[in-house]
Amino acid sequence: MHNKITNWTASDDAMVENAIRRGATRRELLSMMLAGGVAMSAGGMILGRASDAIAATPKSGGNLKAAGWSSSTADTLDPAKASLSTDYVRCCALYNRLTFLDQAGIAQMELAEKIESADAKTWTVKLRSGVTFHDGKSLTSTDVVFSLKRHLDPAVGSKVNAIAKQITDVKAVDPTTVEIVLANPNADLPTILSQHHFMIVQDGTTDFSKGIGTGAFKLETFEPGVKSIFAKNPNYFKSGGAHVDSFEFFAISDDNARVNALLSGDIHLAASIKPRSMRLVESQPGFVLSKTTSGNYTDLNIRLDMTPGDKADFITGMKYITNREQIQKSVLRGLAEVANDQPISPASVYHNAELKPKAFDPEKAKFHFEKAGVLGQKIPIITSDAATSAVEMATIVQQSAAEIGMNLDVQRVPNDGYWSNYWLKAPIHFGNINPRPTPDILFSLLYASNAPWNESQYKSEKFDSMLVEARGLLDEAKRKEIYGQMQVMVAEEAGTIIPVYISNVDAITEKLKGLEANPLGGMMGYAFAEYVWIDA
Amino acid sequence: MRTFVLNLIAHRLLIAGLTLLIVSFAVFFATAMLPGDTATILLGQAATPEAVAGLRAAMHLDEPAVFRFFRWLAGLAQGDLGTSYVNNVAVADLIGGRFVNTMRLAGITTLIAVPVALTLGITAAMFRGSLYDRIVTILTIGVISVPEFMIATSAVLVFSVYLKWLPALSFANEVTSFWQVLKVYAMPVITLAFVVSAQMIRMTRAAVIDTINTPYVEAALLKGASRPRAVLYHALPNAVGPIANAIALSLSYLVGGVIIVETIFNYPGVAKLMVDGVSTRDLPLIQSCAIIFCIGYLALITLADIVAILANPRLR
Amino acid sequence: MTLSTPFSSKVSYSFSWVGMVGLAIIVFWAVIALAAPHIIPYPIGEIVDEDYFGPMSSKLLLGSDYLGRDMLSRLMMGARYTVGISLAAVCIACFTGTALGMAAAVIGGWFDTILSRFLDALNSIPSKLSGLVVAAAIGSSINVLIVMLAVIYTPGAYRFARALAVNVNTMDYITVARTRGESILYIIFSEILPNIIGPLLADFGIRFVFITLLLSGLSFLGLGVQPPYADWGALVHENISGLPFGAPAVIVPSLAIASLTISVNLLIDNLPKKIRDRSA
Amino acid sequence: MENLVEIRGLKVEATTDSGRRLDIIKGVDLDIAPGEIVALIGESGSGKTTIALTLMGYTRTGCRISGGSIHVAGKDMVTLSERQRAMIRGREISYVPQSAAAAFNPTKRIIDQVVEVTHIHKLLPPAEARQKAISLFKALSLPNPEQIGDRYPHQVSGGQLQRLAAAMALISDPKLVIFDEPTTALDVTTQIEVLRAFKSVMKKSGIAGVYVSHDLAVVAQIADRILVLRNGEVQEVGSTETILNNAKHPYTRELLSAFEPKPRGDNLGAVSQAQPLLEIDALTAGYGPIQEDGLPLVRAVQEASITVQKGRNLGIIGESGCGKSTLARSIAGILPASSGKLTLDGQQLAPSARQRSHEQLRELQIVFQHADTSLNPAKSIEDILGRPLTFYHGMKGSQRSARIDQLLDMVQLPKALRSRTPAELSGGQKQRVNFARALAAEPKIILCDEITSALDTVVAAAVIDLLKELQRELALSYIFISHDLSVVEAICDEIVVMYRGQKVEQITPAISKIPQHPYSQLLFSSVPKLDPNWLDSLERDPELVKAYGQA
Repeated sequence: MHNKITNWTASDDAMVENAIRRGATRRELLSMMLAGGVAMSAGGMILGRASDAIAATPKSGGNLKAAGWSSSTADTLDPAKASLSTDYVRCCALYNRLTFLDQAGIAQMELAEKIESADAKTWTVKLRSGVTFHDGKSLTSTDVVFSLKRHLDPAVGSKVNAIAKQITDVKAVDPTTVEIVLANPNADLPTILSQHHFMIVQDGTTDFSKGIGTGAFKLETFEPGVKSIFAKNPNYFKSGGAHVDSFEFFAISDDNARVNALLSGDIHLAASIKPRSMRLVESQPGFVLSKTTSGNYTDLNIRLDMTPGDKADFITGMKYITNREQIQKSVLRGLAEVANDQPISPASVYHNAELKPKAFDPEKAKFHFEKAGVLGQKIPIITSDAATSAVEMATIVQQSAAEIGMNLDVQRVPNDGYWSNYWLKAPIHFGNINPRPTPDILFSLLYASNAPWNESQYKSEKFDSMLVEARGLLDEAKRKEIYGQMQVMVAEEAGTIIPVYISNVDAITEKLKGLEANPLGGMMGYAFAEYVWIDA
Repeated sequence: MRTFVLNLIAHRLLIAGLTLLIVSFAVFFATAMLPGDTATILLGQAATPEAVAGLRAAMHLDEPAVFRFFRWLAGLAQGDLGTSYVNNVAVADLIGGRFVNTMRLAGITTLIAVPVALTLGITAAMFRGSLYDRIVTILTIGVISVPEFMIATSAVLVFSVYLKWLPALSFANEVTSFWQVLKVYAMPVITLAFVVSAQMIRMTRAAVIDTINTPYVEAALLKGASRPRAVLYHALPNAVGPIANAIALSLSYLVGGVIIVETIFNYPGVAKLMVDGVSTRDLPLIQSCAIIFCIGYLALITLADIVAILANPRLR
Repeated sequence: MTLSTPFSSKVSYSFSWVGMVGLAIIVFWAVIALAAPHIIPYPIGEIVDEDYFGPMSSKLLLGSDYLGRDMLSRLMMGARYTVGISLAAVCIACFTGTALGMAAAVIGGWFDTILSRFLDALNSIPSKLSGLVVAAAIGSSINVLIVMLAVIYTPGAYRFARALAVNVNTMDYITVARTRGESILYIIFSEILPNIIGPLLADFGIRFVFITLLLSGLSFLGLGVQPPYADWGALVHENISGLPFGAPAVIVPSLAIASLTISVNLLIDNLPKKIRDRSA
Repeated sequence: MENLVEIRGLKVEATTDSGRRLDIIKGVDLDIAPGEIVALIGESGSGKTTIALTLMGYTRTGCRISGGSIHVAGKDMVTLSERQRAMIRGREISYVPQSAAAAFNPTKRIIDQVVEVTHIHKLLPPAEARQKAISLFKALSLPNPEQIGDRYPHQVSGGQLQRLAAAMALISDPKLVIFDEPTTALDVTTQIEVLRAFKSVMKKSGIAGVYVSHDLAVVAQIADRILVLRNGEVQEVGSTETILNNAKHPYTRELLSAFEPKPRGDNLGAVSQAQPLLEIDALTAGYGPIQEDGLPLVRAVQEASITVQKGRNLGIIGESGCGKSTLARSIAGILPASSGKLTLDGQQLAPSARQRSHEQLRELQIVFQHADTSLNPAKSIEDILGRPLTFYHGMKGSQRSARIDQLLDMVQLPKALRSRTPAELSGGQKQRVNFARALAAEPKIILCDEITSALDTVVAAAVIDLLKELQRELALSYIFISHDLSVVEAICDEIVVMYRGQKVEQITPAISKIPQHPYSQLLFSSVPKLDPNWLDSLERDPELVKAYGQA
């Protein structure tokens, strides 16, 4: 069960979204922003057919059908509230952002023509002209102001309220120009604006069930928890628009059922399948796997402010007893890269390759457990299928620990309510973090002393000041060095064990063309509908 | 005599009403006990204490549970199922279409499963002790001992993935013709029919055997009636009561127990809706779904009682 | 048709071979369940196979599961949970339901009405969904599972026992006991119970099957036994991806469930009969 | 004259629980001439019904015909296929069951069941079949012959139902009708009407009959020939005349002697100063919701006042529905009386048994009609008898065991029975255990509710003798409730006649007080006598029958 119900982690999937597009303009300003992006991933590729896809000519027509893995009555078309992968897919079909991230992780212009700032504090956004909403109304600066200001209103309940707070003022200068003022300089603003939540909606919208946006598809049917049907938007501002005539999207929460639906030809794409289903897909002619290596990871969090996490030796012991190779090989069937307990994956240019993963060493682990005086005690670990592969990881750690006489009591709790009731709260629990476009966002969200999701309650003044320092730095090498040091600090000091970076695997029919690697998320960063075509 | 029967039926309805009241009470307080504060969950990371307090007041969460219960009950009585906490849509709208789906699936399954189960149960009773009877008995136990997700998954693999005869999903394909209805509903219906038939077969067989051993069936045989006639014409009408009860109990499963089938075939029914409700702590939705299941159950049971009353001339 | 012929004093038992086969299978699983921790070839959490859904081999007699763990070990340990939880739950459900059902039949009146309404109400909530709500409310441990399953199946046992007891309650020997001045408890346990124990056992069997199945259904919904342990239903579910390959990991636990439930019912349908050898 | 039925060496075997086979019919020969009525008589279990059913080629579950031949109208029922037998059943041979109430399907209208035979065998078109049924209803003197068939079985009385069952059997103009104790379940006043109806129809149409019964007096009225059966073997065959007057076989004599007038143990003189033991004063009891006057809707017993003297026995007689059983239940406190007073040995009794003291409950015991339902089938005789000993007298261990032996001895049962369960006893043995349980309480008075009606004549007589003997030894009093006058006469000092909930008359046979009330007269005159001409010569006042008869 891969139901990510009320999964706040997933709610930030949007932040890492990028898109691949023909003919996008590049601005000098953006080259400066490269620092905030993520490098082209070596892992991201479409198995066996990447070159074909690039070479092929898109075909028009057909009805695209795809299935995600989670959906509920909480499904929404309000980008500010989007929290599930299915929400992002729908929003990507209906709306556009000011910027988007390309496959190299570089922010590109979408609804904005250019975004400029002299001091990285006051920003001027020049909007593309001739963009119309589905209802015929033209896009103006008031729409942008409305869309951005919504995130600051607590009544809206925006998922990115914490990030949006740095925006102190948004105003329309003229119908195509918007001015954004930040509390402090932040060179990453264009990257931040590429997150799904910052999609542009029409001024004054309160009822989002109509899904009026500027996107490549118009909404036809939207049944929360059931399905959505979209029709190609003939007036899309990008030349050509979508290739398919219509797009139907829904969720099949059962992994097997999702794979079977694909194999039986009912759908073109089954998102995020479990490693154990790969063999079936591979054995069937006409189907392929699309693998995306990104910064997604499931981590074991040991709170430093609670027993037994308050004993540093316990944490060290846990790090040694975690058999990362076995998790990578058996749990994830190779669809993962061994990690070194810090959140910046090799897909990022800021990844510190010097920092080696701790080798599996039961003897050292035993030594540290003994030193912490916990050997033989019954230590509860909360896990749930809500976090990808967390249950399997827990059993592997449990088994290794059992062999040195360490009694880890794995308690699986239901998916439902996991994120609100256990995550961040239990002394030892699992989390699942989706990729973020910049180390700044990752560290701010997860490791700064005041981070909202400080999973292990890691607090370090030195770390906090380094974070602020790096954020303002324009010297790329210096910035990389600081981020490198911060990675070491997290790996050594924080209570989060990140055993592997997990690849996302989408299974698709060979008829579906144009789906390309995206280093930051499956389904082309959830925006695939606009780019793929069906080769009948 | 007529008024007597009407009184009996009125009594049954009264009992059903009373049960429903108890159920609504139980449902309300059971769901109210779910951990996790609704307001906090709804507000998510924007959950400042003031916002939480405000939302709680707006949703009447700050009132004692008893008040909320009566407020809810009064709403129910007026047909107002409340508003979903999660997306501010009237619960009735959320349930509406799903309810039709659930009823359609249940209805089609009933049309298939009941005649098959009755035929098997009655014939097994008719030829009690024969090889046929033994096979039916063993098969029914065999079938109910296979988890339904196993039946469903195997069916999908065979008929959708390998043979490609039937779609793997039940709603993904637009249904326009009768033929398509057959194709789309075939697998969920067969899976469910497997699950609900076994008990019906067992109970029908037992009920008919009970009446076969009566003097009036013997008398019919001694009139020269064939065995099928003795069973169908004489034994069966007297077994209507217990059979109706068994059918009602089995069919009640089709209203709320089909969550696994709904999940595997991605069929948008009420059971899945309720699971959604549990995940999102959408209390009005959970409560309404639970009440719908209870009404379904009580309606079936009461209907079975009434059928039993009407089938018995001594009460008529 | 009774014939009064001279009584033979010898008492014998007849036990059909079908019942014996059922008993043998149950005993087999019970022994496995008891001995499992001592006889499993590998720790059940240990990954022993680089591959997954491995076939049967001399090293792994029943192949490996989706993580490459030994299926034989997992199946043996699973017996503990399937047999143990189901049995405990069915015992509690049948005992409570039967006791209440008999009491309702004997006491009658308001006690009967209120209890019947209450349990009917309980019965009207679909079992898997109430399981989900309970698990969401108080989490799922083995004890919670047992109590939950028991509560879900008590109303059915109650209904059944009550219907039987109501019939027996009209018998003259109950009236005799009442006019003798016997207590309710005596009437319930000494006069009624022995006369309905047969059908109750048959009900017990079918309820056992339902509980086993509900347990597997709950594992589908993510509730159930804590890892690395798993009941058979959970084993089927976690390995169901192996179904297309006919992996033993999914076939074997399915067969195990079927063998247990079928044999319980075979045994109960063919319990040893005490035979006093008399005519007709 | 060619025989209609020729049975030669018939053997029927039954399979026991343990799979052992044994013969229950051990080589029976039987001939029936056309138009002749032959009675099969014997106690329950003698095989009389089994033989009768084999005439239709039918055996009940677990039995099968294992030998011999059964020729009916030239066809051997043994060798025919099931389909061929079905062709004959209902058409050439038909069956009138013991309890028509049970043999009618409760969910079908009577007429549909009566004409079903003609439908099955395609004998008549439906309309004609209906007409024929109605003419049969007339011939069987059923009231409202046109409409009665449109009712459901529960809407007509037992006597009517029994005649309707006969109509069902006769509608196909069969060659042979099997009557299986067709009047046993009826009241005596009703029985006469039914017997008369049967007899006249049979004689008129010249149909042969097999009449199965345990009641010699009834058989004497209708049969040409009698076959006495015991343990699946023919004991004696002869014309009715011969059997009644010149019986050779000891068992037949025993049967006959049960009808002889019993010598009365005259204990009247011994208890000359009559002391009231149980006083029933203006007792009213019934069922249904309580009305404004504080009495129930249906008053089964109204204002009955009866006194039982110490050491003497009171009989309560009346036909079904007269309220005699309700009276017994009220006295025992099972059905609390709505009004009236009960006094036992000077102490007033509470209406409900629950409110009575332990001692009071012990002193008044009740024995029910059906030993089958009165004895818990799951318990051994030892447990059944031991419980009141422990409960009332606190006995345990060897003391209790010794007392159980004593009790078994008292009711003349072998000690070996103590480990058996009721199902392993015969009807008479069960009734003795039932009685012994009441004795175990050491009561002052025992209420006997129809305790002999379910027993065969010979067995019933033995039980009555036992009761008398015990009374002499234990200084007991009985209240003996029955519909059978001969039984009550045999044991009671005084007889109360009840009719429709009311005490009609109290008579004392010992001092030749003869019934005065017209109902009592009707009742007393309806008891069949061993005289074959009794039925034909019996003259009853049609007005009386109309006023009190229930048929």
